[in-house]
Amino acid sequence: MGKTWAVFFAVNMIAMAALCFAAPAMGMWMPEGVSTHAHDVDFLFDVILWITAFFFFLTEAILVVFLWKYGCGCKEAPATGVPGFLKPIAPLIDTPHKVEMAWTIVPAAILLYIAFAQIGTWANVKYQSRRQQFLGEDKTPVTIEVSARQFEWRMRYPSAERFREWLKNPNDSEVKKDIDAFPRNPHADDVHVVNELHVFGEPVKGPDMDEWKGNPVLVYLSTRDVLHSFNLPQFRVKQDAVPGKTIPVWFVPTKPNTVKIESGSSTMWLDGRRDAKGEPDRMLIWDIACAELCGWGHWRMIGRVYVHRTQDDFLEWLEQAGKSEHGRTAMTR
Amino acid sequence: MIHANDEPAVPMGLPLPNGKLAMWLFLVTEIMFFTALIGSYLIYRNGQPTASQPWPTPHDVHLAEWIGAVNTFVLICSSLTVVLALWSLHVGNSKRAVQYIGVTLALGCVFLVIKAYEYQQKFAHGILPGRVFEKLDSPHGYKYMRHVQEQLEHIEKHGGVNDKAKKACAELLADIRAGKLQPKDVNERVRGTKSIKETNPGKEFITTKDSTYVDLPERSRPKDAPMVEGILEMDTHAHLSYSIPFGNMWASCYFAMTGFHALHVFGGLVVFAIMLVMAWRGRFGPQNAQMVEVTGLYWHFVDIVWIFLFPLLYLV
Amino acid sequence: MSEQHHDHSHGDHSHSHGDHSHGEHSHSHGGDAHGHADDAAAHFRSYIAIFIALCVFTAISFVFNELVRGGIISPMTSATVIMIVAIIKAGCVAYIFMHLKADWGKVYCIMIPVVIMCVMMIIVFLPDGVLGWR
Amino acid sequence: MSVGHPPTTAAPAHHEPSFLGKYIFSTDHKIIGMQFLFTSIIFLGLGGILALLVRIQLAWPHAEIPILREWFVDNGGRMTESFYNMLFSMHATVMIFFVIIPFLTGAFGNFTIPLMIGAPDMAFPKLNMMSYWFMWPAFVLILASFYAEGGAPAAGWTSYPTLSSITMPAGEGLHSPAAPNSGHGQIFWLLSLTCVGISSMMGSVNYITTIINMRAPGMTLYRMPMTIWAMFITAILQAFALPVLTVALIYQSLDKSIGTTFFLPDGLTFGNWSAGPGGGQTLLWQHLFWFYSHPAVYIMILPAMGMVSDIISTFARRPLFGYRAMIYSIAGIAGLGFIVWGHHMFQSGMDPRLGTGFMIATIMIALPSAVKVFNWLGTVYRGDIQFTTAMLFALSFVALFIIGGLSGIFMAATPVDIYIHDTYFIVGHIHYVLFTSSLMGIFGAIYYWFPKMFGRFMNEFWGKVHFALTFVFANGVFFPMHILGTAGMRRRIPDLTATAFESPLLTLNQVMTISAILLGLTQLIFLANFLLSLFLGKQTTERNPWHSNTLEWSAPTPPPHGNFDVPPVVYRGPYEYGAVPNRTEDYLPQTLKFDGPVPAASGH
Repeated sequence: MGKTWAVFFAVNMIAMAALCFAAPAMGMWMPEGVSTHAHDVDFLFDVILWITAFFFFLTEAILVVFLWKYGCGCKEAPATGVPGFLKPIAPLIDTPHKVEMAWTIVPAAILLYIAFAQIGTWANVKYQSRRQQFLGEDKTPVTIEVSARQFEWRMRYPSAERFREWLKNPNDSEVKKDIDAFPRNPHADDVHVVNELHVFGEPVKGPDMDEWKGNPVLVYLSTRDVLHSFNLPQFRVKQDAVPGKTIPVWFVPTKPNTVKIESGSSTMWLDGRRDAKGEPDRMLIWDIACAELCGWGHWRMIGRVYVHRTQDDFLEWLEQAGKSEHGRTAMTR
Repeated sequence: MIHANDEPAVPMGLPLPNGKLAMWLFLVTEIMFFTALIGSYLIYRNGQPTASQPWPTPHDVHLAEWIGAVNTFVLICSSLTVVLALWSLHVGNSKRAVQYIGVTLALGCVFLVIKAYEYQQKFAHGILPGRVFEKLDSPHGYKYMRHVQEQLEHIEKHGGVNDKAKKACAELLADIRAGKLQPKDVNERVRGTKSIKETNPGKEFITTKDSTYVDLPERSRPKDAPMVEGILEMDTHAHLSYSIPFGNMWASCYFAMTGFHALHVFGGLVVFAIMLVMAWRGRFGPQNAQMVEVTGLYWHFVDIVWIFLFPLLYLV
Repeated sequence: MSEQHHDHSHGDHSHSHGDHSHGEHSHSHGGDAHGHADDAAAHFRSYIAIFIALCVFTAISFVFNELVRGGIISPMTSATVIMIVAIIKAGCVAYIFMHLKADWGKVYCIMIPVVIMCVMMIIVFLPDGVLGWR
Repeated sequence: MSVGHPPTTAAPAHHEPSFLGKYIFSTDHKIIGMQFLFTSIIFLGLGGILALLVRIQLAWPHAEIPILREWFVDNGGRMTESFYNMLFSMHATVMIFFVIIPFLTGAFGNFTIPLMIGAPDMAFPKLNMMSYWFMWPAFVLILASFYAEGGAPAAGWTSYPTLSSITMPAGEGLHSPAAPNSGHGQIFWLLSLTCVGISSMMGSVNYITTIINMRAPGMTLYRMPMTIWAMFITAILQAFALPVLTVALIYQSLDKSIGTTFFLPDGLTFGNWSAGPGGGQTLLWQHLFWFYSHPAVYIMILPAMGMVSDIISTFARRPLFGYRAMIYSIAGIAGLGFIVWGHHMFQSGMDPRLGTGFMIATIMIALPSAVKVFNWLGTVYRGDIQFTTAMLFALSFVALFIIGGLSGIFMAATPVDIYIHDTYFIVGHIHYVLFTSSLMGIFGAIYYWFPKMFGRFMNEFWGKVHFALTFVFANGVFFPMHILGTAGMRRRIPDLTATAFESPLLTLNQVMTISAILLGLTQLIFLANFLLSLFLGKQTTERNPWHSNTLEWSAPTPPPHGNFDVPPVVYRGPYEYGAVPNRTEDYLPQTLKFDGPVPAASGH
């Protein structure tokens, strides 16, 4: 009887572990991270995953072995001459303190390691004081005010002209002040877009191959009605938009997903593509999926992130968006 | 291996009667309850208000400090009488104890009556959650102006202010009807700028030629703007609304905190009334000492809550 | 402990305590009959003393508040004094009126956590309300 | 000075109460416990049905559901999003406030506390009755909310403002511009939870007083069974945390009804409608709510831990390993539990520096949980495990709590939480803790104490069938949730085909839903077994069928009003199982006066 149940527990546990191992192969795992801090987040996830997996196997194995060994029907001969299935107290129990100390201190050390390993990454992406340093002092971030509402994301960009000015003098204190004041200081020529987050990067020549470097992005996040959550899974970015507050969010993309396609007189920017000719790639479609329940339309409050390959592409898009009608820049839907 | 035998059957538990222990535990939950009330009040008060848009002062919201102080005194007295009631029972004087309980009940009622008077003042001035005018930019400002216009028309028809104020009211009404005024101007002429210094101690003042006033956004004006004598400064009893930044939040907190405190006072009074009924029927004596003690614990706690509410709402 | 052997069909807790002439004195030091009168008088005096102290403290906080209006002290000073006075008043009421003087040894294990919890809760709330993003 | 008296020997005589007095308005803790038990089982059914509807919608988002089709004619026969939001909101509310908490503290707290400490009843039997009857307004209100205009609340069980609390200006009704369900139904919800809170508060004060002051002679604190320790600490958690939730609930009710703005900031705009002046703080609701609801998570697991400790020790025939360590770890979980609420709010806009502090505290709370797991394993070591149904459920608690505990570490880590916050990972985690741990513990406790409660056994064969199927299907539903979360699937969405990263997960969702339906059907076995055993089960012939040490087994079966025919006196700790010379049984009841060496006192 005992052995049956031991096997029952073991089979279930193994099945679950197997599912964990099989899931990545079936394409059900974290999507590729495409921001500079995504690697850190994924690394910490993996650290915790391996540590917890180890303890999962350890404890479940111990449980199964004990069930196998000490289940009824497999009892040892009584050693003390008392009747029944009685047997003497295990020597281990006589000195439980040592065991207990061990299994308190070892997990404590591991847990403290886990806790302190997290702080750096967390500070980089959330602490106000780290923002400049993390994004690069001499870079002009793409500054966007994202205002959430039921059930869409409204983005406000500086005009192409203003943004060009910023790009020219990234270290100028006036520019820095202007960027800081962006959410409180709307201009008439600001560019308004719905559900589209356009950012950019620039190809650079690396030491041995061509690389692509993203330009930092600074999002001022607010909402005018209920809680929403600005969730870019591929970028490992998530931040609730809180009524009454404007919360800065920042990240640096590491991969472009948008190509410029000129067909006749019109220019289009399509996401989900590696190059102008290639087929669309689902892995390159990056959604902004609201992650905080915000009402009946919560599930379909979805935007897209467009990472332009070059600064010029982006500026051209920005110019055109500034000219075109409100919210009509989306080329992909 | 230990030998765990031959232990005498010792009585277990704390040397506290169940009722008293349970009351202390209940007070723990009450402490957490009022901590949440007071804690959130502190956050509202210190969170959003800024130097330019401060939390209302007692004067802004028609709150008289001395009334709060009197109420504090009343509750302290009742705390003393209830502990003396218990003391009287211990020294065997049940009759005296009943008298003390009667006094406690009376003092509690006095507290509630004073509280009710205060509430009535708030109702009369419309300082109620969700009904205070805060913002004067449109569209709230125009709502405010319309509201004042209605109030002025009421005054025009039924009077209710002194002569000096009546003239100012008529002028203001005429100006509003003529469409000459912005909501901010209306607010200034209702509220005035003279008394602001007195009622905003410690705030930054901008001194002008003939007056000083605190720089509040609703009242922020050029530095050389002339002083305005408001209608409310001419007649403090005029029923005219004015803008109170964070007035709604203040009213929400005030009514929530004092309301729940008053409910607790009322609960205590019910128990005291029951005791008096018991005494009247001749069923009250030294055997009720624990009842008095437990109720007393509760009553003192209610007193302690007020000891914190008074400075937080009226003084600081 | 005596409760379980009482008939709890009249389960009112105020009755449940057996020996009234002794048990109710849990707030007094000795609890025994001797020195009863002295004890009682001492208690009476302490109650009156605390009452007077409370009145004085109330007056102090009121006066400090008025001093601010007169511009004699800063609002910060007065707020600090007033809050300290409030805490002292609460302490007086709890210590003497609520007999914590005698019962502290029995209820401290409830009271200390709750006080810690109160202070901690407010402190932890503050950064969000006060220092957070506007 | 001392209020303790030596016990009198004669139990007081009781007149036999009428049926109404005995079963409806009973002040007997056992009857009140059973009242909680039955209502919890009914609500378990309701919550389960809601959950199945959620699962069906998730697996086949575009299908017309046979029965519901008639309700949604306007929507082309498909479930509306508002209805879906209502389903999961009410599923969580019902399961947490009307199933798990009443099961643990209501049913088993009431039944076990006086029996296991050797008291004739609770300290305040009438208060105890009130605490059950205060649940009834809550029951009525929560059920009424389904029929309220706009439907039951759909803002999640967390009911975050402003979605939940915005209404039209004061005096213009309760309609919410944010969501149709956030009007009248939300008010019912708030009032209902307030009633639950009052009930729980009465209960907790009563429990603490009873455990402190009503223990049988000799029952020192360190001789109390783990169940009692867990109930004790749970009651303390409730006493500390509940008032804070009550304040939050009252504030939100006022926001909705009379126009206060505690949780409503300035400048809210819904469509073309702009709300009046605010000044409140949205995040404060989350702080107040989680200040209660995080400890509530422990309220929902600690009693189960205590009961499982008792069951494992009994059926492993071994002293509970590290008895004191178990107590300290429960106390540690409770203490730390009060400073970790912020981990629900890492991405909420809370000051991130607070997040760091909360993270460290949260990760450290895994430590006492780990100690408990190791101690259970140590208890099984060298035991003589009897695989009764109760024991199987208890063992599955241990096996699956490990998963729930370990998955918690992911969310506790702030950067990792950025990714998995509000995904199915957290859904998987909470179901591992609440279903496969708490509910498994509850099932175990039902099978364990059923003979004492009703004088009959539950059917062991069908019990084991119930266990095996529950175990398999529960894992089949809840384990894949971790995978879904890792793939980024958001929680609280009715349709996952809207985004590129979620749509490939549909197949797995369908597998889970089938598993969930089977899990639901499995519970019918339990229901049948429970109801039939009430009347047809094998009768217990002895007081102590499991050969257990704790006091309740020394009372008659079922225990009469007043519980014990002989007032018990306690001579030893509760876990002295094992070989004893000169004794033919391998257990030493707490009431047994026994000369000679006894098994190692647990945890010394």
